[in-house]
Amino acid sequence: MVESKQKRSAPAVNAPSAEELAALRPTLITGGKRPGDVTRDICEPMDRKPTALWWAAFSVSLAALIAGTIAVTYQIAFGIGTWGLNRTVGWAFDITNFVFWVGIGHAGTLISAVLFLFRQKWRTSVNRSAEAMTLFAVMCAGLFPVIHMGRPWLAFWMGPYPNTRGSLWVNFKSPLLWDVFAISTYLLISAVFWYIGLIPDLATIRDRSKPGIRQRIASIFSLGWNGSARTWHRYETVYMLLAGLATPLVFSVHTIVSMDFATAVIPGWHTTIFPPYFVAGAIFSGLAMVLTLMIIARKVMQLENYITIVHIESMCKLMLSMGSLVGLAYGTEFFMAAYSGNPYEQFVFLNRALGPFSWAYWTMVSCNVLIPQVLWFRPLRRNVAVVFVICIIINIGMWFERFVIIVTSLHRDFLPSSWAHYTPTTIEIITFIGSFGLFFTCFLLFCRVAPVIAMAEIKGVLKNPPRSKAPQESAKGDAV
Amino acid sequence: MTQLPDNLRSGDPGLHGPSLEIVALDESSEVSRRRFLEAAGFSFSLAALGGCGRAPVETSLPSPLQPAGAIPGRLQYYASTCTGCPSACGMLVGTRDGRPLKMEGLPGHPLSGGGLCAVGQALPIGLYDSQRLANPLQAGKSSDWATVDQQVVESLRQIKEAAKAVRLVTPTITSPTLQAAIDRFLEPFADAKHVVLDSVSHSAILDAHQQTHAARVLPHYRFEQADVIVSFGADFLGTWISPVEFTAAWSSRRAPSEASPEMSYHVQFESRMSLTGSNADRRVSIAPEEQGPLLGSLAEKIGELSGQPLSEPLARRASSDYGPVLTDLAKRLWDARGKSLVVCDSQDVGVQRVVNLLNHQLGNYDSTLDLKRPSRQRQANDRGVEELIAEMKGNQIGALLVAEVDLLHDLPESDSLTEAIAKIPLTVSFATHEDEFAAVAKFVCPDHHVLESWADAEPLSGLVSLAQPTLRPLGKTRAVLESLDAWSGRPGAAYEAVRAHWEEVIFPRRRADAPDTFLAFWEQTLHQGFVEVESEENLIEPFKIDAVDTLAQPKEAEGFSLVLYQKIPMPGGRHSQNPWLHELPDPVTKVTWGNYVCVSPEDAEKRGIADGDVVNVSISGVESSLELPVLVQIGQHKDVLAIALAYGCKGTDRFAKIGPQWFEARPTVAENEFVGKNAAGFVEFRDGTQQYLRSGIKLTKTGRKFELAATQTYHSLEVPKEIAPRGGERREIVEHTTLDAFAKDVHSGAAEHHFDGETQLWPEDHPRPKHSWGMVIDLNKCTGCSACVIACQSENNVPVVGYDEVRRQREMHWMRIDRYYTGEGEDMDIDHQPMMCQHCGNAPCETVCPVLATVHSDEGLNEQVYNRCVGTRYCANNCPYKVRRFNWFKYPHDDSLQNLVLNPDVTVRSRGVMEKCSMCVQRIEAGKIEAKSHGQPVADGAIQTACQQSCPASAIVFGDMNDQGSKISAALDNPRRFRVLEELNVRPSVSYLRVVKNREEKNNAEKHHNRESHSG
Amino acid sequence: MQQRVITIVLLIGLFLGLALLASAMVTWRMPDNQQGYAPEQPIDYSHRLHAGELQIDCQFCHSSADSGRHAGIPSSDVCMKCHRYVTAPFDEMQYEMRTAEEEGRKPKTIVSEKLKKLYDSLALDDKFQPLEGVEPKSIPWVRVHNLPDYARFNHQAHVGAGVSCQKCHGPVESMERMRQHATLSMGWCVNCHRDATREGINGHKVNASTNCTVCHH
Amino acid sequence: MTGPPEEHSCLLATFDHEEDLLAATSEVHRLGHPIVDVFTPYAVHGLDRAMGLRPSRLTWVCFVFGMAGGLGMLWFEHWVSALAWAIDVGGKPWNSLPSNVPVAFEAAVLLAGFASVFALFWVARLFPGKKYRPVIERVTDDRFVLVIDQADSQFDASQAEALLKPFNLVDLEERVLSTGGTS
Repeated sequence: MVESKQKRSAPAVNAPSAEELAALRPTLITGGKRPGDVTRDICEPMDRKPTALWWAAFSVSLAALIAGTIAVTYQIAFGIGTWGLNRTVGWAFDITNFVFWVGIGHAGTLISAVLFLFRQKWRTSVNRSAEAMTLFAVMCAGLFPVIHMGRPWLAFWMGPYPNTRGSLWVNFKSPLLWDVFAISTYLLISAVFWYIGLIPDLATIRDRSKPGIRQRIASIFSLGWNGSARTWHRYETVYMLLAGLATPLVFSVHTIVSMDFATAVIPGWHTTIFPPYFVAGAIFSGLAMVLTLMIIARKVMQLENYITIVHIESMCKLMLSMGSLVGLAYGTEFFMAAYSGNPYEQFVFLNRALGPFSWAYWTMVSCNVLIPQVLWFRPLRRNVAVVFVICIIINIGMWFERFVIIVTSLHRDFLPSSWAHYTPTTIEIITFIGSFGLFFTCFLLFCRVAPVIAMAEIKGVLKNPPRSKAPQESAKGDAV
Repeated sequence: MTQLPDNLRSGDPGLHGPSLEIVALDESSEVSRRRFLEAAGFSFSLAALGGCGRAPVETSLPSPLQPAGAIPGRLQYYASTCTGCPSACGMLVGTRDGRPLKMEGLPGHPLSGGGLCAVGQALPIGLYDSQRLANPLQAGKSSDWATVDQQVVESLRQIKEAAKAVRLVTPTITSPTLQAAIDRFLEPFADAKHVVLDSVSHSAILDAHQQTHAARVLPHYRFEQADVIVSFGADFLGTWISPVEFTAAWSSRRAPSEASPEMSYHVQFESRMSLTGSNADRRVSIAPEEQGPLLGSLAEKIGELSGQPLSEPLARRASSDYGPVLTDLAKRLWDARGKSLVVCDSQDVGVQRVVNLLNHQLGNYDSTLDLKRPSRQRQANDRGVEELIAEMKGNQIGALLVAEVDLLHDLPESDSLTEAIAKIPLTVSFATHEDEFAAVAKFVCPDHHVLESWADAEPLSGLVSLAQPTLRPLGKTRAVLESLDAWSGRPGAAYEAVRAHWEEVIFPRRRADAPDTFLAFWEQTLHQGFVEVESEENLIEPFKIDAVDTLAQPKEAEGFSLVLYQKIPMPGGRHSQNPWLHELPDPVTKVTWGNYVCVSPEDAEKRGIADGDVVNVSISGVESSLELPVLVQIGQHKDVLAIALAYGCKGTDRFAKIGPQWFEARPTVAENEFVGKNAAGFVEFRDGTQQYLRSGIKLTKTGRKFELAATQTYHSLEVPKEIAPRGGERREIVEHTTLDAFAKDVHSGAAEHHFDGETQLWPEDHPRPKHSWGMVIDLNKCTGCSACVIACQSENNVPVVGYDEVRRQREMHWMRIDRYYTGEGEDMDIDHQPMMCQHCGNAPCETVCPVLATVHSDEGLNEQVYNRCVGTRYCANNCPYKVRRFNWFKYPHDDSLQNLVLNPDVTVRSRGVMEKCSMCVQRIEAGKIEAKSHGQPVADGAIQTACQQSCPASAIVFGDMNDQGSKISAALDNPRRFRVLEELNVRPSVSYLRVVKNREEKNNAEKHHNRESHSG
Repeated sequence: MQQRVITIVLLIGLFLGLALLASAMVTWRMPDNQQGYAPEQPIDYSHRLHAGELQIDCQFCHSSADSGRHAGIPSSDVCMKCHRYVTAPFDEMQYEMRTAEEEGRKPKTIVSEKLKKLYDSLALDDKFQPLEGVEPKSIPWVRVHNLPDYARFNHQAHVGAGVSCQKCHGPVESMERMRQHATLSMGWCVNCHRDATREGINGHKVNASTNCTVCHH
Repeated sequence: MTGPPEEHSCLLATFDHEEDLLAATSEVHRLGHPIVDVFTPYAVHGLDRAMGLRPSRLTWVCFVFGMAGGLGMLWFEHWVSALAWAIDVGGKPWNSLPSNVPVAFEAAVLLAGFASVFALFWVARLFPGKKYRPVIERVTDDRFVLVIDQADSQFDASQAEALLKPFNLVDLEERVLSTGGTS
């Protein structure tokens, strides 16, 4: 054995040695899986009939989706007046949800792209579903800017297209327009990224499933993938390019979203800290959401061997750091206000902490800054149940962060005569719930029809398997 | 409508008036506008259909006979007289294509001087009211004039034979012609009386003058000549007698300049917070029963100063803590003797006699109070009313005719009266809507709307004005004048009657310089709207001191005292059908839609009541009780309640569904209720006058809540104490100074900003080659009367949104008036700040609009393009002044008659678009085109915005800031000028002039200290 | 072989399809573009005859074009200025004259069908005296140029600036029935404003603003 | 497909460990035997080096289109807001560069991303409905196949077996392939 190895390694000058390879492979996938097992384990859930749990989850989210649809229809039929907004508070639930969902959408690309660039192999177990989540989250996000318009049927005016108005284009100075471009670009690139990653796995499905509708679909979308090394070579290049593009994109998108506020004159909005603050927040909430979903997924689909405690822990670490960043931002805001000597600025922040919406503010602080601190403790962050709860809490907290930023800044701005209060209407709340319906409906369907884990990538990071004693036999054994 | 309207026959300027065909033209286009706006919503789906979409076929109906000189689509103005109330201000009626659209003040009118109040501005919506009675009613069923006349005449004849009593009840009649007609009508009857009943009576003033000057007249108050004004509860800037005139006069003395840093000194003693009080230099909150004593002591002090002390004290001593105030005031009054004025709203004749005494001591008669040429704007005689009630209860009346006033609504004990009325053989109502009396009257002979009929007025002895119709009556209505003449056997058109009366009575009284043929005289008057003639002799005897005697000691009663007052937007039941007025925020409380109980903060705290708690107000003994929501009113004296009259009128339940209807919307009017509650039940007759002040009132909580629809929910420039940043406790949105400080330094009171406007981040590459429109508002003149709000609403098609939307802070008024109470007690600054789009040069709203729906014109206007707007509301969020208004719903435009009130020059905004003050850009464009087609530059003042035109105080200056000679350029150089939130460098085109209060500097000092710490 | 046939067939099909699409595109218009709209009118009044042949000035009938927002659709009594005398087409009247002369009688007034409608609208009898108790009625002309309600056009401004009627209304003098000549799209207005400001209108300088609120308020 | 498919008789060597494949490939490559292609279920690191593939030129596509997108959009924004119809928006400069950056950036990313992906599809001949025959069972599952062009290389199956045996050769098969069919 030993000498044979030397014999081989000697001539193979430009091939990496087994040691090198081994060095590249920390134990990520437990249970001594082999590529064949990977294929089986991950494709199985799709072959099986959906579990009762899946059905339960699906019907709940579908119900929510339907309710939301009804709410939105009603709102579009009657007018934005069916929301609790007023002359002073022109945005509340709508844009809060928008920013919330965009934020969630960030972890996906972050995990698949940024971690890819940083050669974080553990990403392979989570990136597929993270990307899917991104897509669905951005869909939900995109919904709100459209329905929050007074005349949504004219949304297409946001696009710069030649027209008979002589010719009137769009206002490239408006952050809202930047949003339009940012969000749509983000959605498209993420979708492409996700699909590219999916092609080899679709090929696998195509080859292992017996003739039928699924095979046909798989073979259409796998574009005739045949695993040729030349293709793999180019594929890898493009995948890296996309990762390289997506990374700045992730940051740009939330930076631009934050500019919706940062470029405004309203105290509490008009601040330069917003871009980093929002990006950190977005990643924070995104990770929390990914983790939430992953924890559910590994339970429901018995993927404990692929999504191990290692994954959960490393994500917890990321979350902790992001959470602390966000906390720092909260502090900085107050410092800047105090230091600026601008009474309006100062008032806004005092009003946040002590005014009519203080309850929201303190919910936000405790959910995002205080509670996540428990992740400092190893046993806790390796305890799935605890992590799950914390993730939920963080999601709540991050929603409130956006709510606080938007509503408390607006409801008491410069002229006291215009100060007003805000309370959501039924329609608004149902619409919000509906967006969750949309999200989970999509995600659950995704779990059924596509491999939730990137098989081709997992196989690439499998621990070096124990060398089989008699290759011929195993060969015979295999060649049946 | 078969015969041509009078004015078409008569060959005078009225000729350019109406022709329903033309109206029909615009109606059709209105309809199509609505249709379009609906269609607009689906333009997207329409686009799918490609080019095949055709606009709805529109027909244009030119009038078959071209009215001479009428130019289609052009606004034409007719001088007329507003008869919305007996003040009879001058009015310009703007008509377009035969539709009266816009009421404006008549420039140069001796009384109103170019201003017009909110009520006058709101006349058009009342004209196009589909629920106005369209034909006479007989026993509640619609009938026709012939039968009604025949029967009325018949029963009158019987009454005449039976020598039964005939009573004609009207409010103050300023129209000489109508007065003559009334006399003619009553003359043949043995026992006939004309009873004058004002919804809020000023009988006591007239009675007092009868006793002190032997003439029952109402003096003509000359506020413009008064250096010191002392008002005891008289809300002369809001509702008292002739508010527009008084506002103009008062504000003419409120403009201190560098050259002459002088202004009048105005003290207000009152127990509730009135608009006048909120504008006073010094406002003293007093218990109502203190009024007499205070006047008494003041008279004594003046007596001492004048060297003729009064023989015996007129009243019990006023409580000692008013001592210093009175001494100071007495001195000031005495120093300004002959140029001071004391007015009082009391309905106690004794008190009014003391007021007369004071004015006599100060020698104000013939200077600031004119008895030679008295006012005729209020002539109510409450004794007459009291007798009438007695007669009604005693069934001694044969015929009761009621015009322009709702007897049953405005008088107490309406139930017993209703029974009494049922027994009267002939009851005739001239109401335009089925009010409470009309409901029980045998005949209802609906009167014309003001804009439909000929009339005249003599508000001031010797000042007569004409009111001309501007369109053919929309329904089969008839002027009261015509009805009375018809029944007294001289049927004829009102036009003929007026003209005849003028020829016989007015023309002979003409002045020397007047034209000497009647036709010329008539035409001239018709053209300018009014004419000054010799006033009738009325013999006034010198002041009789012995008429003044000691005031009766008011009996001490348990519980609260109640002040009944008029809300400025609702001066009488006549206007209760007017949605614009209902939605006009009260200038003081900012509450719309209905009345409420004003409670002082002390009492509220003591009894744990908060805004919106429904309480039961009852008076011991009398069964009358009311359930109304509470409004805690800063500045109201403790143990005082105040409720507005003229609410709870029959028929106002029509407004139940006026707002948008969706599942969480609350109705504007609750099930089988009306807008507000009628408080007339608390009115009481005492010593021959109607008392609007009651004592011994009980207040009990019901535990229920009713959210008041207020347009302002935070009332101070000081942010809440507990969250106030150091130095930022008070916001310098409105700048103040005092006269002393101003005299020393004209720039005193200027807020210190950390920013110099010179350094700019961006290059100045946006020139204003042609014009640069701007506005300056003098906060020292502005009283907050809110006439501008309605002017704007009428000009710019601002929709009425109803109680629920206002409650949700979604009122649509483009122009709002912010009202702030800042500080405590007598040092409290009460500010009224008109706030509309500031047309910022660096407009934050423009930058953020993704679709270029709001951009800047090269004339400095912030343009809002409705048809481009997609409704992201980003602009509204980013507006520091929060002046943008969003169309949350499709506000109802389904009443095709009501739609005639819409201004065709202004787009009716569809659902989901943003709107805001456009600085009346339609007027600017029209003005520019007019000037251009005459080849001349736009003259300063040729273009006026709606708010500016209507402002009784002429506090608003609008013009071209590029034009160095213009009024606005002068105003911009005024040292008092400041801009709101200047430190944001948004560079508003709207500036304000600092408030100058005529008081000691002390409370200014501590304000300064504030600013130091804020800037430091 | 068969392959090739199929390909050819497909190509031909594609070509035809494209051709059809192209032809469709020609007739396709933007939504709300009413260009060429020529509705039937209650009286088929001929601008060709009046404005073209008889060379009546536009403002003789559309009198407020230079003084008001609307050019104004003439009242029936404006028509009567001429049609009190001209009651039928010229040649018909000529013919009547001649025949009357030959027969040595007074020519009787012949009234054409079109003008009958006019007289009816004014409630006139055959002696052109107003009929008792009949109200004159408007003639329900159908609007040809419909601007959306959020767009304002002021004739006074344009006529005053020297813009010829034909610039917007096209060769009216040659139209038998009135037809919408221009697209009346915003681009059409704006571009004209730009050109006018740049080049002036027949010689003299004008200032045709492109501010939004010039038309939208 | 480039040109008419030409017949090749090839040797298909199957492995089930990527190390073996890597070693074998680099050995074959070293000996200069023409490698038609290698088929793997996942991206095997170092395989490109082992096969001696040149780095892909797709990066250039990405760069060029990215620049085009960014600069193009910058110019468009300038044209729209300063040239085509200059409208005063909040008193800002007619063409304010800072506010044009975000959209330009997004455009760059969008174009670059799509360009490189479609370029990949083009050069790798990936398109929906492509006819496809798996070179062997489980090549997309867990098998690695090294395809050597037998015609051009001077050894037969037995020699090849001898050469590849040490690399835990699972199976060796001779097959006639048509280039393009598999590429």
